[in-house]
Amino acid sequence: MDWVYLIEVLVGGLMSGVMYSLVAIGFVLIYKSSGIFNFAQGTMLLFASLTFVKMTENGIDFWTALFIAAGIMVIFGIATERYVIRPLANQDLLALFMATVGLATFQEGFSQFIWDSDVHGLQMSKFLDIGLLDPAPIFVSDHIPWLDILIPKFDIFASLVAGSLIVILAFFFQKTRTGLSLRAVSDDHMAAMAVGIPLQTVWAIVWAVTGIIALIAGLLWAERVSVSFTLIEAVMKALPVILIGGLTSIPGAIVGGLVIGVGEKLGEIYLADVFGGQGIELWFAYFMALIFLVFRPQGMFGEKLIERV
Amino acid sequence: MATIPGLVLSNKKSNPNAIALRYKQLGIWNAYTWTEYAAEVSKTIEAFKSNSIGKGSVVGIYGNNVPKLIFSISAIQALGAIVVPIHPESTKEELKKIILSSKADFLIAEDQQQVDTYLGVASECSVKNVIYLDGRGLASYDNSNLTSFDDLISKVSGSNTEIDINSLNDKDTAFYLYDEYEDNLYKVSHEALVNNCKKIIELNTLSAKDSVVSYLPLSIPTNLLFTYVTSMASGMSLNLPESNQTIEKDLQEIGPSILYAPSFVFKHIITSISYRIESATQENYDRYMKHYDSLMKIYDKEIKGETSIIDTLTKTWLMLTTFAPAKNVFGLTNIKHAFVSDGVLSKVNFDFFHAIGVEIQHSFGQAVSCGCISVQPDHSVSSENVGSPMKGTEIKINNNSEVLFKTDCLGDSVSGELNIEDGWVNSGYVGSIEDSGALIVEGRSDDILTLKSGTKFSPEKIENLISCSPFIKSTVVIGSGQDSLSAIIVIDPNSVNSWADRKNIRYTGYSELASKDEVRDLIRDHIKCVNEAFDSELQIKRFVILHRTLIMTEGEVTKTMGILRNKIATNLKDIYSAVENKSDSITLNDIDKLTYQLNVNKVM
Amino acid sequence: MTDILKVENVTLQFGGVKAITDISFNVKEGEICAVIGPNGAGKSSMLNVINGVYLPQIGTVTYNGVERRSINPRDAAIAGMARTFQNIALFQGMTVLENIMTGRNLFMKSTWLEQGLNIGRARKEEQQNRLAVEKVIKFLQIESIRKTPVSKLPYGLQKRVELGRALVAEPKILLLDEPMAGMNLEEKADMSCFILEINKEQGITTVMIEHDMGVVMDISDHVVVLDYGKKIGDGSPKEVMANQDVIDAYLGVSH
Amino acid sequence: MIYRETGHFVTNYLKDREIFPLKFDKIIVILGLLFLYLYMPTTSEYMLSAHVIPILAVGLATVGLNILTGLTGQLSLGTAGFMCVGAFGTYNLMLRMPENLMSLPVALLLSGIFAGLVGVIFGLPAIRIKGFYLLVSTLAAQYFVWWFFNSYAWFLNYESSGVVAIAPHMYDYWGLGNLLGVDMQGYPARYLLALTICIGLTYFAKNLLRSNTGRNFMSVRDRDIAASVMGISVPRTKLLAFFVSCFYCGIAGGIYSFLYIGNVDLMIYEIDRSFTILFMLIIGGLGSISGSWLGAIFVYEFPILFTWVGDTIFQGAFNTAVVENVSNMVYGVFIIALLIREPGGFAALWATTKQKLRMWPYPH
Repeated sequence: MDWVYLIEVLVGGLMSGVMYSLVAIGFVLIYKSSGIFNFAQGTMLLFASLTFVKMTENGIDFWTALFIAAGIMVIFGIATERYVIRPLANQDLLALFMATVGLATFQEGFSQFIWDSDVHGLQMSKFLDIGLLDPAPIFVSDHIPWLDILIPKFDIFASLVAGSLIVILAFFFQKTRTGLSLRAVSDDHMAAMAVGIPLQTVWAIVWAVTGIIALIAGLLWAERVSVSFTLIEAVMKALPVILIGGLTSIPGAIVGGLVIGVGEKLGEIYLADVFGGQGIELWFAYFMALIFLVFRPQGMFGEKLIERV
Repeated sequence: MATIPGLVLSNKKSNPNAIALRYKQLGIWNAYTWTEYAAEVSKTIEAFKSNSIGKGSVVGIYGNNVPKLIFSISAIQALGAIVVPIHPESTKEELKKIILSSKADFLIAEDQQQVDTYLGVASECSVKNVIYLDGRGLASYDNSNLTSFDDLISKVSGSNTEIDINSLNDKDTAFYLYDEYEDNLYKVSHEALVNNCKKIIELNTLSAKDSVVSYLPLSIPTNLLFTYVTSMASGMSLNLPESNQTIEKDLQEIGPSILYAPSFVFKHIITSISYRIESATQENYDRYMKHYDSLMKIYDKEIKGETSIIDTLTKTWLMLTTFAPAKNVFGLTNIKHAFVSDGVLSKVNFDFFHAIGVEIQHSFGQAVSCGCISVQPDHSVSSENVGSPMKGTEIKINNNSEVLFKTDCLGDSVSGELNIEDGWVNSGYVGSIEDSGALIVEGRSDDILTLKSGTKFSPEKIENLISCSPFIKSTVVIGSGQDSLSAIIVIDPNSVNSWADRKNIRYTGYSELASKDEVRDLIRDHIKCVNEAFDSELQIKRFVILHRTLIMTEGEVTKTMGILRNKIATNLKDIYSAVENKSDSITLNDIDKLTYQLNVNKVM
Repeated sequence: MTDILKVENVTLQFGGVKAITDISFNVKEGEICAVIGPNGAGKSSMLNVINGVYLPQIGTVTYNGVERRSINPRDAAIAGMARTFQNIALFQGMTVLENIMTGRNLFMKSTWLEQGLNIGRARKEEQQNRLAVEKVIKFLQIESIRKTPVSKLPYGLQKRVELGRALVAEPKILLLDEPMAGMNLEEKADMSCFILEINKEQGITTVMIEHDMGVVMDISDHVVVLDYGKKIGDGSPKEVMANQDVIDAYLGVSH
Repeated sequence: MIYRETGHFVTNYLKDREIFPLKFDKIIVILGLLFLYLYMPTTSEYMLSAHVIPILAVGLATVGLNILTGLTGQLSLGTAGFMCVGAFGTYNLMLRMPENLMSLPVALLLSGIFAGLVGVIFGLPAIRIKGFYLLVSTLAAQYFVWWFFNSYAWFLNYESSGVVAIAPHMYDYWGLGNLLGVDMQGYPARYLLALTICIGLTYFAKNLLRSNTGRNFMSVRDRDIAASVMGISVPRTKLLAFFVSCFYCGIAGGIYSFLYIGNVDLMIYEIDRSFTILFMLIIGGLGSISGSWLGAIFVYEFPILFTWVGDTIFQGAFNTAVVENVSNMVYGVFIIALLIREPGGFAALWATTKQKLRMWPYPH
């Protein structure tokens, strides 16, 4: 076995894992605060990046476009809480899930209706003068002579963004008042309400924050796979990630993303022949998650559910 | 053969496969044909024979309408014994009174509730044996006097013998019937009862194809006549609901063509309609009210015979869209005759029922007169009278306005003498006779109140008018020996509830609702309205809204919701004395040993 | 009378928290045994151990002479255990009738194919079991609500329906978790009557968790008192009421 | 308003559990059946091929999904995958089995069973995994099945284009067409076969729903612990739900390929279709068989109707992309609005209307 190749694959896997994690974080935020499995996460990515791309295509400069897109996502998040989630507050989680399925469908139609259904490329290097956005990969062997692998610079950039995002979120949760309320809400809705935390405000903030995360993740994904309907498909991959991670845990989302990213690459390379066909990447992540969950039904970092009767 | 068991046999012969009895049990309707009915009766006869019920026995039938009790009636009578129907909710005192004056030696009790009531008075009675139908809860009872009905039946050998009625005479006593107002027991013969019933059947052309629902106990003499005996004498099916809670639904399922009920039941139907409509959307509510008004206008024209084609078409439309479905919900769709006893319906309600095609027919009768001496014909338009005397019956009014009658279907008092004046029986009611010959009954002669000024009047007339509001369940007018009248008002929980919901009035329970100012105003407006129909002296000047309903098991009302004034005056004596003293608030020590604060409200 | 149920040295913990510590008691065939104790005393957990919802770390439960540490709840049902739950666990999407019919599922022998085609055994069973259900409906006097969705019923009636669902399974032993919680006096009286009748007339052993001491004293033959997961009293209602530990636990003497 | 229940009473328990207890309903159903069997086949070929047969196919799949998700509470996004198994199963049975042994109805039945078994395999994790976590299993099914038939060309008879047309002799039904002198490949004949299968399976589902199996399904959905305490085997019930549900989906897939489009095309069974059927289910109402049909009609017909409106009123202003996007928006709005106002979907709206008609003029 060529171990250098293996490392290259591993690094590649880790990098795409980071991309999955970025999407998964948004899922987890909402699930943790309200128990809602937000199926619209993927279309939020599409909507955010499409909005951004269309603005830049129309000559608005990068930062202004980013700012406006973020604003739209915040408004959208708050509106979602107000008009979709709040009226359904007393319904069971399945109904809320279905509502997000409806939201996703709406958003899918809406974003392509007001913009268009074309495929848009996004090259951030056109707007940002950051060395990491240079398409040429980094040759690790230039620095570590025995490690002869290539790392695309963009992957490093994505990891850095993801890393900072996590740091910011961690700070937000640990230090800010809103963050603390959010943690209280996720622990116990009733108790949080009893001590006077405005549940609906907290949810609105969560949806707004999730919108911004969707924008960031959307831009990074768009850079890799272009802005189009395929973004939604790509995001379906985030499902096994958060399920492995355990739905309620942000570290879980990260570790889950890395596991799936690496596992998928390894599977494609070492198992594809066994299955006599290419493209097992299509389903391999789900099988990994499935096998994992059979042994640990609550996911890696999820809380074990003791059913009270 | 004009005996009850004889009718079983003749029905078996003429309609062997027609449905005699239909009852709902365990969620489905079961039925007995007349053949099966007769077989059940003959089995029951054998069972009772083995328990030494025989000629001369007096047997209490104590419970709701369940098939076994229905079969028992004919079985007991076929054995030459006399049946005493007893209301399942009877108080101990009432039960004791009935048992002692009828000298009942057997009791057929429905379940634990009846057995318990009986055991409370058992030591003072000489009942030889109590046969119970439902042994539930009785396993631990140690009383050798208790026998299970099913045990008796199971010991009967399988072979079906024909019911033997050779030893019966038409003139034999069939029932002892209890009159709650008189607190007295009357005996009626097979012949009197059956012939009286045949008059009704003939008058209204009832046949075996009809069906009747009996949901009140047969201890109510009018109910016995109009449902049980009618079914026997005409061969129509008698339908029994599943339980007291399911009556409304069961009535709808059967959709009978004949309905009998005391006036309070029809009042209840009106109240239900009212509170259901109250909780509809404003739009539907308005539409219903509009339809109601046009329907009543057309009905007025119909009475005068002035209807045009447009009216007929409009009425068809109104019926189709609103009132036929409304009848359907209450199971009134197929009703051909609806007999009412124990009071009359107010004009508004009477007209409404007639307008939607439910032929309300007022009737009047007591235990002593086999349940009926007068009944309104089909398509009667007067809501005030109770009909003309039936064939073989004469009615007149004496100097004290009391109703006297003569009938060929007369019973006799068991315990005392009948109140007979020159060959006429005094009914104990006051009333008058219209020019048409129809009788108007105003109230009981015992209830007549005398004001300080010496004016005498029957409070029931005022009470009926006040109670015609859907928000008022019952009314008691008081004022004997005083200069003005007052009323105790009992609000109807259902309709007042939905009215309050509509008005966004918050409350936690019945007594809080009754004490609400808004409710007081509602009642006051209604009383003001009623007052306009009376001279100043007979107007209600003050009223008290009671914090509870009147309780049947405390003897405050009869089984047909008639007011029993004496008991109420005892139970609510604090209200009476407060009214006498003209005080504005009452501290009431109620029968539940709790104290309530009530207000005396003035009608301005 | 023989012991139908023996609980021996049962300890149950969730993570590090001990819900039940070393509890033993016996239930005689045909008796009404009340398990009482303050909130959080481990009463519900005890029932859950008995019919296999929870698996105790230590200890055994002997039921019908078979000793075991754990049982599948389904096997417990087959062996004749039926129960109700503290926070009503009715099937909210079904009517009263359907809920009680589920209690008859062990009596249904027809296959799903027969049921889907509505032929043969399936039709017959549906009728026969409906009859059994209707008898329970009559017994509990809930005829007027048989076609009502349970989610539309008030709390007291839901409790009654849940009892019906357990009863219709024709169990040997009934485990009732706070059958009278949240009821008014009249409903409590009705419920007490039902429980007594079930016990006395159908001979079904009943283990019942109840807070209302009046009810417990009235209808139970045997009382087990738990506090903080430990047994502090066991005996006839009278004996238990005289027990100093029990009095302390109920009056809240600090530990 | 039109319901007259007075005088309707039941005298045994069988009558009490009839699907259509009221005479009025019975008449409507008989008229409906006469319409579907006698009138519908005589309408245009376009009507049958573009509207009715596809609705029958997707509606049946919705009923299948309903059994799993609506009745048993097991969320599934693998519907198209199971349909795919049915379509390929039918094709390969027809292709590879001797002609005198195999006929389309039999092949449909067998491939339905096969799809059911595949469903059971992917349902196995449901024994341990609950709630949203189960999504991963049905997604695995969807993607794996699709990949599988894409990778192994044998199943497509090595057709390089990825689409294989169905040979006319496959509609032969053991020569029944020749015997009756009817063109069995024609749309009326296809329609009648699809209709009969759908009515039969809808009746079957309705029977399940009102029997012990249906109650077991619902008890697992509503409170699985209580279900197991009642003696219901939760794993067995879940697997049975997977089997029955996927059986329906498999047959629906067969109908879609054989009786509707007339070829077997992998692209039809991508995950979008799973979602479309989920929309049908949600809009129609979870747990209601008739609701599934209503939902299927709505979701299928909306884009067609919308295109028609665009063509006739706005002179073809709406291109396919617009139609698709607007349809998606409408589905989304309908789903959310229904969940808020009437969580039971169209079925509940219908039930409420019916109840209103029964109680009219009273509100309750």
